[in-house]
Amino acid sequence: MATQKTFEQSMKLLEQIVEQLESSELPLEKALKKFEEGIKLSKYCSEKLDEIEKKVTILLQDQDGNYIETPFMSEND
Amino acid sequence: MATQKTFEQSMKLLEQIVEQLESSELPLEKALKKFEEGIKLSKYCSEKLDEIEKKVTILLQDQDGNYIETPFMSEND
Amino acid sequence: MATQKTFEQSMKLLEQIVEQLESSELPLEKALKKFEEGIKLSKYCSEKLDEIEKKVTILLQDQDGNYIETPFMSEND
Amino acid sequence: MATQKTFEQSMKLLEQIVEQLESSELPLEKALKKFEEGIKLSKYCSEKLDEIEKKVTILLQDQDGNYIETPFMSEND
Amino acid sequence: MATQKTFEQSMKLLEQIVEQLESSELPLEKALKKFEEGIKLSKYCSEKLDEIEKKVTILLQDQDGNYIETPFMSEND
Amino acid sequence: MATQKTFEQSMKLLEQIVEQLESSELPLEKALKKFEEGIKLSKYCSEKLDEIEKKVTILLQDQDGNYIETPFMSEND
Amino acid sequence: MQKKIYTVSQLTKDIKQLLEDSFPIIWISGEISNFSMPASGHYYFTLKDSQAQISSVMFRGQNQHLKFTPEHGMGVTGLGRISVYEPRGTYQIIFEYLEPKGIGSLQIAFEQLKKRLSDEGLFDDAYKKTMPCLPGKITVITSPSGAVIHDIINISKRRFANAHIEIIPVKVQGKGAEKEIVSGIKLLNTRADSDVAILARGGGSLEDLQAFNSEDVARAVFASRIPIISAIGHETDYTISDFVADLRSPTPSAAVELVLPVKTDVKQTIAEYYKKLILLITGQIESHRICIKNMTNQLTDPKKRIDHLRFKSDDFYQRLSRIFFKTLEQSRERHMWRTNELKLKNPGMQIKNYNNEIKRYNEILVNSLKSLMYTKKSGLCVLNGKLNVLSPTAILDRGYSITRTVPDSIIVKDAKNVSSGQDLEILVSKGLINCQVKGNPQNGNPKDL
Repeated sequence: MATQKTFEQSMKLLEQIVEQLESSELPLEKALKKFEEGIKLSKYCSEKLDEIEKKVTILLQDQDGNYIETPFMSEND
Repeated sequence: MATQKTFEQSMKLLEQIVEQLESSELPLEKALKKFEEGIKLSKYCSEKLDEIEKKVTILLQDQDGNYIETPFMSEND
Repeated sequence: MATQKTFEQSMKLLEQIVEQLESSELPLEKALKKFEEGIKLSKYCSEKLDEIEKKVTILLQDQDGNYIETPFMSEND
Repeated sequence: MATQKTFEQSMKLLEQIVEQLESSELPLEKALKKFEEGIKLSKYCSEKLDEIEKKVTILLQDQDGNYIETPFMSEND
Repeated sequence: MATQKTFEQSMKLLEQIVEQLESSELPLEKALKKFEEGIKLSKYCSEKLDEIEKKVTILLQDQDGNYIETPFMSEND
Repeated sequence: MATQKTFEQSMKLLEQIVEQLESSELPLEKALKKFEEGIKLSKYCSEKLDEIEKKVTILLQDQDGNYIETPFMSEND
Repeated sequence: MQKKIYTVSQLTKDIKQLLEDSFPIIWISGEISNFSMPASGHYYFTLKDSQAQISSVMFRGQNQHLKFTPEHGMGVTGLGRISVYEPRGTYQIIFEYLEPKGIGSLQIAFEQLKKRLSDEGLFDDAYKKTMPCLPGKITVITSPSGAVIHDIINISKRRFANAHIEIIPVKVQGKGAEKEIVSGIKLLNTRADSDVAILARGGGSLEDLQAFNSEDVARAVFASRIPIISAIGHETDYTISDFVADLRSPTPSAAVELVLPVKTDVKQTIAEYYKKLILLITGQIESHRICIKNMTNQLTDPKKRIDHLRFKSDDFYQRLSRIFFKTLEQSRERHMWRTNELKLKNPGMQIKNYNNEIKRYNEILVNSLKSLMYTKKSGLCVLNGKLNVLSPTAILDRGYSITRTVPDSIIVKDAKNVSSGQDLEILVSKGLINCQVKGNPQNGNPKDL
């Protein structure tokens, strides 16, 4: 998906939304939209973190359990 | 519907109607018309608020509870 | 008497009749006719008031109870 | 005597007759005739008044039944 | 003598007869005649009066019984 | 001799990765990748240490003049 | 023949060339006097004997390697070259090497070989190979007997228990040692399965270490593709091999330390990196989490606004209803007031007035007629009375009577006027007598009667 933003972009967006909501008196409907967007971004970022944390956990389990053959393969591919 | 006013516009209109009714003594029928209009606006605003509050509540519940698959899909559609 | 008259117009007419009855010594039959007219106007106004009150009551009940779909339709019709 | 006469005309006539009878000494037969005429007029006027009074009473009662019961009774009693 | 005479004419005649009887020494026959005539006139007038009284009573009773009771009766009784 | 090279490179890389993660605020996704790489490197290096076979040998020439690696018994052992 | 005239510079240049070409490098011996060492670290002194003296210098780069410090009055033998310093027109010897007087030819040979190899560049750092940080296999070229190999094995075990050590046994002194060392190094490179080699020998005299000062060994070391550490003799002993080797170790045991890491240290380093990696990534995740949480908390804004707007909207609604009901109430009051007014203005009063009027008229009518009737009645009564008084029949009461013909009612005054049988009526006081004439009436005067 082309619009799949990175975590950092999402965080930046979330920050902007927080600032917008904080600073300017947005019309209610717009504020709702922004809020909705913010919640979605927050969720998205949170999930992304979960995902990454899970990945980290798996990596660490692998470390203790399984054997990894070629550490540089991934880099060269 | 083209005349679907925003919440802010509706509130402004409602305020103007209240002020008109308060400041000047209108003939009964005119007052009725204004009153009717005002009640409709008030109803509209009230419902809009309910709607928005519901949305916010759902969003907040979602945040704590459920999983949302594609946070940016809805935006692009 | 046409029913198209507004409450205010009817009240004005009623006032005129009262004045006529007050000021000039009308022949009895004319006075009776005026009086009759006045009573009818008064009745009409009274009904008009009841009607408006009923309308308002319904409007206010609607507000608390039922849902109204398109608040601005009536204004555009 | 034609019934086309208005109440006021009848009263006028009655007054004239009364004056004639009162002021000058009429021949008996003429006086009787005048008397007869006067009584008839008086009867006619009286009936007319009753009729009007009834109408007024009905109008007043019609207005809303109990509002003012019998405006004349109290005054005449 | 015709009955077309009015009450007043009859009274006048009666009066003349009385005067004639009073003033001149009429031969008995004439006097008797006059006298007879006078009696007749008197009777006529009296009847006339009764007749009128009756008529009035009827007129007044006609009116509606109680309004004017019977102004003549009471006095004549 | 190849393994010796990669061990060295791996250690160097591992050190660099740690430094990168330490010094700069890498985007999360990149940081994860670096982390993954680092974990793999650390695993790899750790394994490499144990991979070396413990032995003390001596090269002795057989009758044909070929050198044969044979266990060396230290006098002190 | 034309006279050649030199400039000072030309002459000095020619002298410089002459001197420096004639004495490129020479051994010279003499006695040191006026020795000084300024901050630069170079040695300045005069070398003299009983008849002559020459200015001398030994630069820091060279004097560092001296195993002794020169002093005033010391007899020395040194290797140097003549150098002319043109700006001052002086010459001096620049020493490469110095040693106390009385050293043997072995030493001289050593120095000469060292010098040669050095000039060839065999000692250059550019050729020095780097040591592996974790050698998979270490070859030790040394004597399989003796303390050296045991020390090496023991230290290796201590540092890296599972180290792979291979020994290429060689003679390290005496006849044939040179050859064996050279072929050992060649064997090392032929097999090419080691990561590093240690060329080792215990301490000994210059003669004992002779094999390691040989040119063949030096060249074999230089030629090796596998890095070689030299670990020969004691810390103070230098051999040519030491200079050529990729790394010089002061002692054989120190060579192991140079080439073999302590396994637990490496393990610890890796573990530290590993820990740091986890710490860093989890730290980053955690800080992002906190950041998200903070931002999300800051997001819960609209509810407050909704509450506020609801208040506002409700207020409008209430005001609206209040005002409108007030308007309605006022309209009702207005209407009621007007209606009352209307009712008060009803035609009742008029009707009452008319009624009174009619009543009055009726009374007048009746009274008028009554009085008229009364007048008429009384008039009639008077006339009746008078008439009665004047009645001609009044005299009848006194006994008179009146006789009249019937039906003509002619009063009979003369009897002649009647005929027999004629009907007459006689009026008396009370009543009327009907009668018939019986006979012929007589004429006469009533007076006759």
